[in-house]
Amino acid sequence: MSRIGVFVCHCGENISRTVDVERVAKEAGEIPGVAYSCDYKYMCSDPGQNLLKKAVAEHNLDGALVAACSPRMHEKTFRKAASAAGLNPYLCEMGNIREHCSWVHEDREEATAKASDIVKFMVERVKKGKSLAPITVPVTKKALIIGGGIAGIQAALDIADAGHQVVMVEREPSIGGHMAQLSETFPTLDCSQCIMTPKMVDVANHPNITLYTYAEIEKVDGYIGNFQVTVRKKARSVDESKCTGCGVCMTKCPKKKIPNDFDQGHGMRTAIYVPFPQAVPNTPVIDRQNCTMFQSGKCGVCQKVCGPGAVDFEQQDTLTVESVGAIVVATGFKLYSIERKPEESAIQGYGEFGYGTIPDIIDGMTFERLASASGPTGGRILRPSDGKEPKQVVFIQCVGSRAREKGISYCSKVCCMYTAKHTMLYHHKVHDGQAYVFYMDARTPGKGYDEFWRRAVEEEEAVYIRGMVSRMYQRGDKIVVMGSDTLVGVQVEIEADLVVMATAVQAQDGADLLAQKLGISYDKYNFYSEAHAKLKPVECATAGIYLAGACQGPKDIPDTVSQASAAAAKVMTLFAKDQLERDPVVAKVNEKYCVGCLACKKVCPYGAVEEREIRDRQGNLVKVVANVNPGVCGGCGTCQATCPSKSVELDGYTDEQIMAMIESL
Amino acid sequence: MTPGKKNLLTYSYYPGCSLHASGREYDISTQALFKALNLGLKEVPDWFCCGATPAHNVDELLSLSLCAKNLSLADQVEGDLAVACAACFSRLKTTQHHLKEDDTKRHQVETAIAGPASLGKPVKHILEILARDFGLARLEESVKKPLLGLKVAAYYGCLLTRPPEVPELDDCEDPSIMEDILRALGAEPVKWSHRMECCGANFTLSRPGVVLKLSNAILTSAQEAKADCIMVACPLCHGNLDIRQESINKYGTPEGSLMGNIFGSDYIPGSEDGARREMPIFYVTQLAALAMGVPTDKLGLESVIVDPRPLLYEKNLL
Amino acid sequence: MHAEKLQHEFEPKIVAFVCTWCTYAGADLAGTSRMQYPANVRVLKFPCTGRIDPVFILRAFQKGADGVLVSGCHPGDCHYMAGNFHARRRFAAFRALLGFVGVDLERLQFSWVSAAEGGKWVEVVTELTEKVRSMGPMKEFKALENEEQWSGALNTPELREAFESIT
Amino acid sequence: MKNKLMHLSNETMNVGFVKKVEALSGTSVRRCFQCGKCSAGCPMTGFMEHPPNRVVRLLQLGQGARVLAGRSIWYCASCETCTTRCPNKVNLAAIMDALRKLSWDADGPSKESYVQLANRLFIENIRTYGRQYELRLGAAFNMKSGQFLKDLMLGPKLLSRGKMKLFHQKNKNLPEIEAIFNRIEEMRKKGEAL
Repeated sequence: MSRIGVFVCHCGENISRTVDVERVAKEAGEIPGVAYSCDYKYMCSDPGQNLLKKAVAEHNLDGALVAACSPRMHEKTFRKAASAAGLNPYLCEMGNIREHCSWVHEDREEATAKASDIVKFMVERVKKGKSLAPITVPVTKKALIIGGGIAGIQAALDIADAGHQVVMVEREPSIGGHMAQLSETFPTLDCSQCIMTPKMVDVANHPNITLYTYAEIEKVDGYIGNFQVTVRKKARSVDESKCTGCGVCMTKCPKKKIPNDFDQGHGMRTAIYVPFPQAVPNTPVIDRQNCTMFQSGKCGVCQKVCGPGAVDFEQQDTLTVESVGAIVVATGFKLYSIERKPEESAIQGYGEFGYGTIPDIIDGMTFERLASASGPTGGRILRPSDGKEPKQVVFIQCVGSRAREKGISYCSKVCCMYTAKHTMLYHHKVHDGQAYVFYMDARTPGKGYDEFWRRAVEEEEAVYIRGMVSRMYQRGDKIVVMGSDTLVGVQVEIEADLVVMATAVQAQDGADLLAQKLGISYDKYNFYSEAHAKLKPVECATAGIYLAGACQGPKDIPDTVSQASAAAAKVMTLFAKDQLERDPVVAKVNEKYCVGCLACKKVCPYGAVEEREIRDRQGNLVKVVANVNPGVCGGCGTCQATCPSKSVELDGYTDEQIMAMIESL
Repeated sequence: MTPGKKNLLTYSYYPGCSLHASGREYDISTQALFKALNLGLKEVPDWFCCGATPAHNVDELLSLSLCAKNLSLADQVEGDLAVACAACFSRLKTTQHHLKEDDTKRHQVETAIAGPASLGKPVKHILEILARDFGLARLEESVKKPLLGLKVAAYYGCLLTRPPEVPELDDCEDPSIMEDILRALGAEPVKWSHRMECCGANFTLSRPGVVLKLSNAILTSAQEAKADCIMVACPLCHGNLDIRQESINKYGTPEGSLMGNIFGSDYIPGSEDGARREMPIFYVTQLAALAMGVPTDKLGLESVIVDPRPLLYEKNLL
Repeated sequence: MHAEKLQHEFEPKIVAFVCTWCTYAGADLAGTSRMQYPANVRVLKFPCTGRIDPVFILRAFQKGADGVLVSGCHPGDCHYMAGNFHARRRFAAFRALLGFVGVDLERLQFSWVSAAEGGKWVEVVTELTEKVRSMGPMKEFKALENEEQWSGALNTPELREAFESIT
Repeated sequence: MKNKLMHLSNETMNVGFVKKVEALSGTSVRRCFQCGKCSAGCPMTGFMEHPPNRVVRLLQLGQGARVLAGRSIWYCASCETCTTRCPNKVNLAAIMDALRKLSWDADGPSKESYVQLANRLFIENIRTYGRQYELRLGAAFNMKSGQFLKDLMLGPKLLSRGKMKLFHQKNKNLPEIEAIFNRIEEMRKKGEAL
């Protein structure tokens, strides 16, 4: 016979106002197996916890039920108290008679009856409970950073400076990400490259950072503290260990007219190239699609001119496995392009803006490159079609964003500010030009942000027009912009020389595939989901994986850097311990009954189930059974509900416990 | 003025056009009140129109110049400049404010009046003189016949307080100077909503319909607050609330009709049956003088259109 | 102010099987928001709807429940990534089976209630309670309960020994 | 004019006009962020086709002509409520003054003639008599506006109570007033003042 203690909390008056707590305690005392029951004003208070501890000792209790608030509130508190009294913490449970009872019912009789029922079935649960011990797992104190933009760089430097090893994996040939593409940054207008490149160099030179560029994540195994990550290093065709970065290959390459992605296709590069002069590492890569050698087998000029002999046409992709304890995902964003897109695009397209067929309608990032001193125009604002300086520039905000029926309902967050910045840059560079901005709302929360926007309007003379653009078309060398000013209530028409659209910030291409490899969740826009929007904004629901920057949702640089440092801090917190403890709510296989059908393996979302062969002493195979790796098991219990022979059991939620609860009803 | 007896304070006085015409009772009662309080009041000789709203509406320079010239005329008379009309007060103060702030404008004005702009003389509204210079305590002491039981809605209108940096009379959104004076006089100021709303004085000539609409709202609000009467400190407000009260209560023709064109009215005010009780409109100086025991024939009560005397009889104040 | 409480002839017993991450938290939210709903429901917490075995539902009906509610995370929001999808497939099949054996499927409801949907929890519970109340008590499985009393006798030491001997 | 399609370009935006308004009023129209507080508190919004905030908005877009074509500016009561409450200290009352002056100078393309007429007569009165001569003002207005019977019933009441005088008052400073008018006209001719 069990000896269970039941403690009914008044929660001040929160519970006792509608529930007759004394009666609940009294009825609890009559349940078979309950050795002690009482009620108390505040169970969670110090005296309340002491009451529990004392009762455990005095009445020799082997289980405790605290009927109070939600276990989400105080389960930890009472388990700690129970543990201090020598009771196994997993034999202390909570009955929720506040959120699920006293607060939602008015009738005292009904509420009291319900509270008594809750106590009754929870007591059954405690009766059938088992003593459990927390699971410990070792921690590999090495972090993987996926993405080498400002978020990844910040997180990597923070973790590496704390003395831990860091592996950074970047898909592109150079780290730097989007921030390296920007001209100047709001709200201070300091030069993006000037503040970015030193950090890039720091990453390359840091003794604790191993940098893989032109590389992708192939596979992720393991769990918090113990991930095995397979990295695919794509064939660069240039041996990084030999290349000195002299750049002769690039000057000699005969293919010189390849649009450079870094300049949004508006600058040209060679087939062997570094994306931009300050690239880190400064090692070129051969773009095999465009290289004559790879396409026709004739050329090889780069190889001939390379002094150290670094060019290697035979190079193959290589796979490297890294063991890490934590992962920071910092894969950033991409900008929506209004070009007609394949079916999978989240946005339905903007035919009314010409689907990207009008050359002088560009996106914000292209404008950044035009305004950048290192850009294709050397920092002069010249329009793509004919290289003329535009005198009338129309900026359009919310292209793709906040257009629920076009596909994206969220606000891209950075556009209001960067458009204001663009109007300023334009005004600084083209004094007799006029900038117009079509906007729906100017959203400028942030330190110094609204002031910045107002400066664009009041001092830099940008004409802001509250309304959207319906259609744009080419007339001669002008773009006719048909918009409206809702403040006046008229249609507005502007003959623009250049149109800059603040297109939506979207998740990176392949963000969903990476999430599937990592086992983290993502929303319908492929942005990664944090564990809690407010209180766990950098953690993933999957332990040991953290988020930094725009891969989670649109973010500006200050927010990105803050989150990256926060993610680094979380990683360091994890690395502060040698062993990890976690709740023992994991599945266990009863090998005796297991028939090895492995239905559980198919449904396990964590890949925690493995096959295990049972052999006799002679080494003959007796049978194959399922085996659950407790370090990987997340504790959902799907395997147990699936198992046809009922030979898997989830600790803490066993069939026996649940049946007992149901039967007590 | 009692000969031989020295005045407590002496003021120069700019009455303004209205006080010599439609607002004559304001002038009469101001003179009587100042005499009763032993305050000197000497009218600026040959003052001329300040230009009021129409001048600054279309020609700010003209408006500033007219006021600047009047200010230099006032310099010839001893004492701070007392102004009774809120519009004149506002224009004179605005002129001082603008010309002190803006050198270009001052230079233009000085060219226009062919002489230096005189900006030094304090321009004071009657309310300011009563509540501050003379003082509320002394005012209360001087009361001979407290206005007990008289519920008064104090109406500020636009120009006494707005814009705040110009008149510097009181809080621009929640003034209390008129209520303070009323309390000192023994009357009961009521709380009401429309004490700072515009009466539409600018349109009294051109678009009386506007005046009817706006003034109607003010009268309605005062009545809802159970006021016996309204107290004003501006002849234009008075003109609208008093002279046009009968039209507000009874008449009105729809905009655009033949009748409307001929009668110049484009609004039908709210009270259909003309059942609203007539609401006497007092000048602050009339009520103050009454409380000081000035003989009733010196208050100009007979000049007012909505006869206040029945109310005063009812309250035993006559 | 209090409306006169309606007296019902029949108060159904509703058992809710909910996942701890979404619906349980959603019910907590209904509590912290002080929403009101019928007191007929008894909430049993599971880590995930994926853990809920159809047998539990049968057992609940057998043991006197007049209505059963199963509620978890919205598709795609599962804390364990896919548990609720497995649950959805399982219950789609189970419903058909239950219908086949003659249980009025109105008594069994599945729903997705997220941690943010306190209001939806109240709606779902209220609706099901009203519905089941109007249907009257569930009688179908009560006979089965008696049969099981008999079959329960299978658990004899002899049988257990025989069972244990199976490897 | 009110709903006509608006072309925006360096040519169609009359920035010069806006600069004039800003110089006359001493306030910047760009400071306005269109919160609408002015229109919310304006006693005259109901009479205007462009409420005060839209007047500023049109100026921001260099559309002075649209403003002047309407009667909004002439329906401003100069009550200063907008100026007092503006969160950006846009002196809208002064902007209205400036617009009326510019309209007045251009001999007003406005639809609103009564207010213009009243203002004109008022100022003429000052020039002629030094002080307002209300009887003449009213009579002249009624004659010129064609509203012959307007406020006719008030006349006897006012006269009988001494509130309106049959004759104007004499003023020694009349020559000086005339001189002020002349000097201002002179300055404008020379371009020394707006």
